[in-house]
Amino acid sequence: MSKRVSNAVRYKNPLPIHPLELPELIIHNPVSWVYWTYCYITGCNTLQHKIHVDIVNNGIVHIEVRNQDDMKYLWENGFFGTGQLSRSEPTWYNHMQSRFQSEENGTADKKISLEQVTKFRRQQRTEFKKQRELVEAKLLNLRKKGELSPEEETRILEQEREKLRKFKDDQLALHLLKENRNDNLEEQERLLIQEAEVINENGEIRQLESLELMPVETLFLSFALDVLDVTPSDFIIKHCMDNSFDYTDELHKLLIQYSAYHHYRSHGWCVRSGIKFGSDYILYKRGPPFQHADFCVMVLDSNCSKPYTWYSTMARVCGGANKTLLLCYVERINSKEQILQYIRQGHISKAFNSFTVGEVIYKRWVPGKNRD
Amino acid sequence: MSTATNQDTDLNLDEDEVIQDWSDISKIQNDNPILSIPKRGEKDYEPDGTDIQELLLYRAKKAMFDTLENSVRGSTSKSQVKGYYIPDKHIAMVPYAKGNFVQSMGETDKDGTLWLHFFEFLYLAERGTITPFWKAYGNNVELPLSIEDLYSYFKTQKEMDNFSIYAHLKRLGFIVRSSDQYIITKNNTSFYPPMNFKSYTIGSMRNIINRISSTFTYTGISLFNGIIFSQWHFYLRRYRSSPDIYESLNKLISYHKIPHSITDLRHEYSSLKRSTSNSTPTSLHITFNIWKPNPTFKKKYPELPDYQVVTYNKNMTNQSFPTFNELEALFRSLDYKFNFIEHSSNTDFWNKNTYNNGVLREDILNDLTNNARNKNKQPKIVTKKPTENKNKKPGKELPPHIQQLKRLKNGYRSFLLAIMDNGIVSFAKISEADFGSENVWYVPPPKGTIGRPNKNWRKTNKSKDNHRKEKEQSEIK
Amino acid sequence: MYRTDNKDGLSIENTVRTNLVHFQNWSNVVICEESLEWEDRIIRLISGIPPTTLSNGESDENGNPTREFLLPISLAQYNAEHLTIECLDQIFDKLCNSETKRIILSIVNDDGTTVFYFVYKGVHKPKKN
Amino acid sequence: MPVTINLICGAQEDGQTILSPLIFNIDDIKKLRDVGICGILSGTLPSAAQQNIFLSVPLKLMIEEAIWLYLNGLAEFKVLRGDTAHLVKEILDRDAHNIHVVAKERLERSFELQREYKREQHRLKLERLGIISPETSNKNTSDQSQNDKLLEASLFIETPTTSNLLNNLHLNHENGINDNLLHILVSQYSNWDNFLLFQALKDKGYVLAPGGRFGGKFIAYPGDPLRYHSHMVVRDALHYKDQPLDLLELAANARLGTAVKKIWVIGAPIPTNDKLESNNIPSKKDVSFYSVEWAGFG
Repeated sequence: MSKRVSNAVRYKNPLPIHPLELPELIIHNPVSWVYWTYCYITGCNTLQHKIHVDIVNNGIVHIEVRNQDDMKYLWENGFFGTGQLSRSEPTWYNHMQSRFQSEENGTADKKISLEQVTKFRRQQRTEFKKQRELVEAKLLNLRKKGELSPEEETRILEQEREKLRKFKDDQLALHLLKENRNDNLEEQERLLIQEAEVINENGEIRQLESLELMPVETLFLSFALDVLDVTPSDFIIKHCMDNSFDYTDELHKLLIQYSAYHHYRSHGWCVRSGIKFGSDYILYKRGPPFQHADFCVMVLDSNCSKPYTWYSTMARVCGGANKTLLLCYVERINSKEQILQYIRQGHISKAFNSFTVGEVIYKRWVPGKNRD
Repeated sequence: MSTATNQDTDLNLDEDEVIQDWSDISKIQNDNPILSIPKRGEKDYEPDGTDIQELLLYRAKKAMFDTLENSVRGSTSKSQVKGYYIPDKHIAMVPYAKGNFVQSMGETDKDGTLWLHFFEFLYLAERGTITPFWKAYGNNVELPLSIEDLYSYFKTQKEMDNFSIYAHLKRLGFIVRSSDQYIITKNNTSFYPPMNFKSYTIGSMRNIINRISSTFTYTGISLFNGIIFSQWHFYLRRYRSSPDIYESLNKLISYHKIPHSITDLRHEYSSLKRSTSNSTPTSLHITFNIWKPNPTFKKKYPELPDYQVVTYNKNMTNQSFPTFNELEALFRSLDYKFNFIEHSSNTDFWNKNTYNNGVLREDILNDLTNNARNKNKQPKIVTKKPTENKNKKPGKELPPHIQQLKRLKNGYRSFLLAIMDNGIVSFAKISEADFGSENVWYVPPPKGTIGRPNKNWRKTNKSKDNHRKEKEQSEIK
Repeated sequence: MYRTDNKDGLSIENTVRTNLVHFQNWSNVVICEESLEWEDRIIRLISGIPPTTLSNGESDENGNPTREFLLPISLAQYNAEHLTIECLDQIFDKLCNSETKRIILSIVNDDGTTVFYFVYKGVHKPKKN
Repeated sequence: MPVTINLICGAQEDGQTILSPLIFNIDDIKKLRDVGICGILSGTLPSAAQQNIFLSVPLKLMIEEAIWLYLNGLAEFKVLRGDTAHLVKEILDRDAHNIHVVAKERLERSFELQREYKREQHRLKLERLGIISPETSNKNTSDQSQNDKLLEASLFIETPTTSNLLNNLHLNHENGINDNLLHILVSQYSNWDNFLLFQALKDKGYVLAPGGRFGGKFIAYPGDPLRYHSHMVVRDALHYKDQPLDLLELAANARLGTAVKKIWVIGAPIPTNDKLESNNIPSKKDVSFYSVEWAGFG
């Protein structure tokens, strides 16, 4: 019970944009009027700061929020994003923290202490520095001889950097192996690597987890709510279209995926990825802590006709998970050229006005259960 | 091979995993009408080379083939009903029809001769209810036909598939009739009132309005989108509640408007009737109307069907699953007991909203009753039945958020897709849905009540549309 | 294998490795040296030892789980890396030894999750129970 | 002795159309079962006509089954071309009276046998009850007409499963199938790649059945489905080189497989360099299979 109450407090706001909280208006008191008006005028729904996102693009775009407070904020205000090392809410850091704490208190059987790791890390740093000095000396030597063109220097520098990096890896692995020869070697090793990566030189836990946003979430947060430090047209043009101006299949897919996402979000659903069910989205009425998702959504182009087995598989998967399969058909009602032009001119809302959704529920039906 | 079990949700207990233990067949022969569905049997994981497994398999096969061999089709000469195939028309006639099937199958002419569609004829022949003959040269030559003969008269795969689906549903006790073919006269049963002159003029007025509004099949594209979806948005507007924010966000993506009520349905119908360009070509159309088993069924004045069936062969390379436009066309062509309408479980309601050949069904039933009374006979058809409210306790409405979830999960108009896969028949229910006219956003409780959130978070979100309904419901309370 | 602070440009192999080490508790996770060039991309397997024996998996004489091989692949909402049967054949041919019966397909999604599926070469029986 | 598969060819505007292959003879069905071809029984079982679990002839074959039987010399096609009804009419025109008489005689013979049998049964029953003594039995004429009436009413008129008439037609007209017809058959309901998958799995000893309800082309059993659970759901054949896996589809099927304990199998015939094959029946080609299931974590 208390958990639900605290959840109700924690997840009070369904969106990262909060409504204005105005003071109470007392009719007979003119001061209260003035104060109210003042609050209204100065008040603003906008976030104090824009949330920073890092966009990693190696063929596939990954959008990450790495600031701890921002991660928490986006999760708590509408369940946006997924912790990369957690089931959904980014809780990895807290797990690590409590694990190390309990180890320090001696409650868990100590496999390795924080100090040990810290010691290794320091050793490692010293050795690494030594190596780096060697490299620098080598370079200096070459330069003095005057045998280097700037291009060559860059090349060698790159080579040496790569070597150093490799040294760092090997060094770490070797050290840990050497120092810990005992019965349960493998387990030790695992923990050592894991923890060595987790603890920094000052003995603090490093945050390895970031909150990853789906492209549609990123669009929603930047375009509809304007809480990210990326603009929607930049995001679409630079990251999703690779600056090309063709109406590609990929662009079309992104646009219809977003149309569906926005449609459900804006009617109050908490929309999350349905990858585990092989579907595009699942819909929660409020959010994961409150109840199971009731719907699985597949987003389809309105002209789409899949092989029958596709529908049959999806209906079975959903049926097995007690969810209703919703086929969300998105229809393009403006020409491709027109939409491209809207995007180019930064009229993102007009681009999305060019889509309309229609919905169909697909359910297996058993005659014997529907006879009487 | 396929069956109806009530184990739908449990994937492990699916149709094909219900072991076909043919030794159980004795339990379900015709004289024992209560079907005992064989238990989920103990099948093995894989062949293990043991004798006992061999023996079990041998027995299973033997039981199956013994049953097939001993199950002979036909009837005694006393109960024999002769049916005659008419090749030119690909139908059959039964001059002296008797038996339960007459009530719901075929068409009976003034002389009492029963005319059957080919699929009905074959179905009855296959169960041994009628004896099929080829009749030539008047009554002089009667050639008895075999099942193999009859199958060779199928013209297309579609026809053969339709037959299998028909037989599948019939065996389960449904009343099934063709929705698009007729032999003698087309008995038309419709939810929609006929278009007479008067309603035509009214209709055409309405039509103009509809045409204007149908330009916007998609609802409310706001002119203010430009502001809402700009970086100035939250500087220019002040939102005092989350619902307000949602309201402005949900103007972006338009959605298809679909009928939710009787009025909506009739509007759509009358506007579609007049616009000719509206029939989207589709390979699929409604093939069967089906009714749940009903002893008072009248084939001349049927009620609206409980379901409508579209048949589909998943393996035919020239058939493909309908696209959204084709699905829409199918939804628009539906004419059945729209079970999403309120009171849809009420017989009287449907008698007031069904037209048999253009005449209100209620009037037909009254006439029949009166005629019967005049002749001092028992009324044949009971007009006033106690309202069927099996599952609903009157006066106990479900809370709004549950009602909403039901609407969302069941959708609106629906048809059954019967899928044929090489002799295996299965079904899917395909429904129109409308998430665009429902809002499920969370309304935070007013300040100070956070400690007791339960009461308030039931009262979800209201779009203006829903507001009225929910108000009514709270008044009922 | 050490992870730098600069996360940009992280390879998909590293993403899978991090997931295995820090979320799934695998040990000895390494990115394999052998690589296969396939349609403008370089395919590398990842190998490691799961914390407990996986289903249908094998264990050594001490009952400890044996090494598994993983194939990383990206999936996004609006595009995905291609994986054909031909490509799988090549991977088993070039990147696996002849005893490898299965690899674990590791799908890295653009929603922050990685999901894992066994892919057996040839026709394989399902779990008995 | 190969079994007989009925192939009804309808004529449609846009060329030839062939209906699902059917088998009516129960002995044939038995033979097929022993080589792992099960088909699907699809006709009403007259003794239990109100259910769909146990059905009777005709047996519907998957196209792949029919082709496999044919190519392995286990079946021949009885091709019923065009409008059989039309042919029946021709025969009747020629020989109506005779056929009528023969049919009538056959029925009368069956009746005579039944009468004899039933009288005998009746007599034995009376004897057992001690109502009559064995000597007098046949001479007792009281109630005879009443009994006869009952007896006549209870005579059984069978609707036969198989047709004599069609056998005649078949013999008189075109016999067998040609490559062209085979190609039409395959392209109408499936494709050669699916057949190659079917064949490869059949060679591995699997028994296959239609898999639409499980989201696949086939489901495969390790032996007779009467005795064994199915092991896998087989997807429609993929194209070896240029049909990438749909990863969402994979995720869905893997999840489904876990729930129903069936592994998801995908396969593609490996293309050969033989450029001439396109017109012939690609009867043997290696198929590369993969089996997919959820790994149990992540």
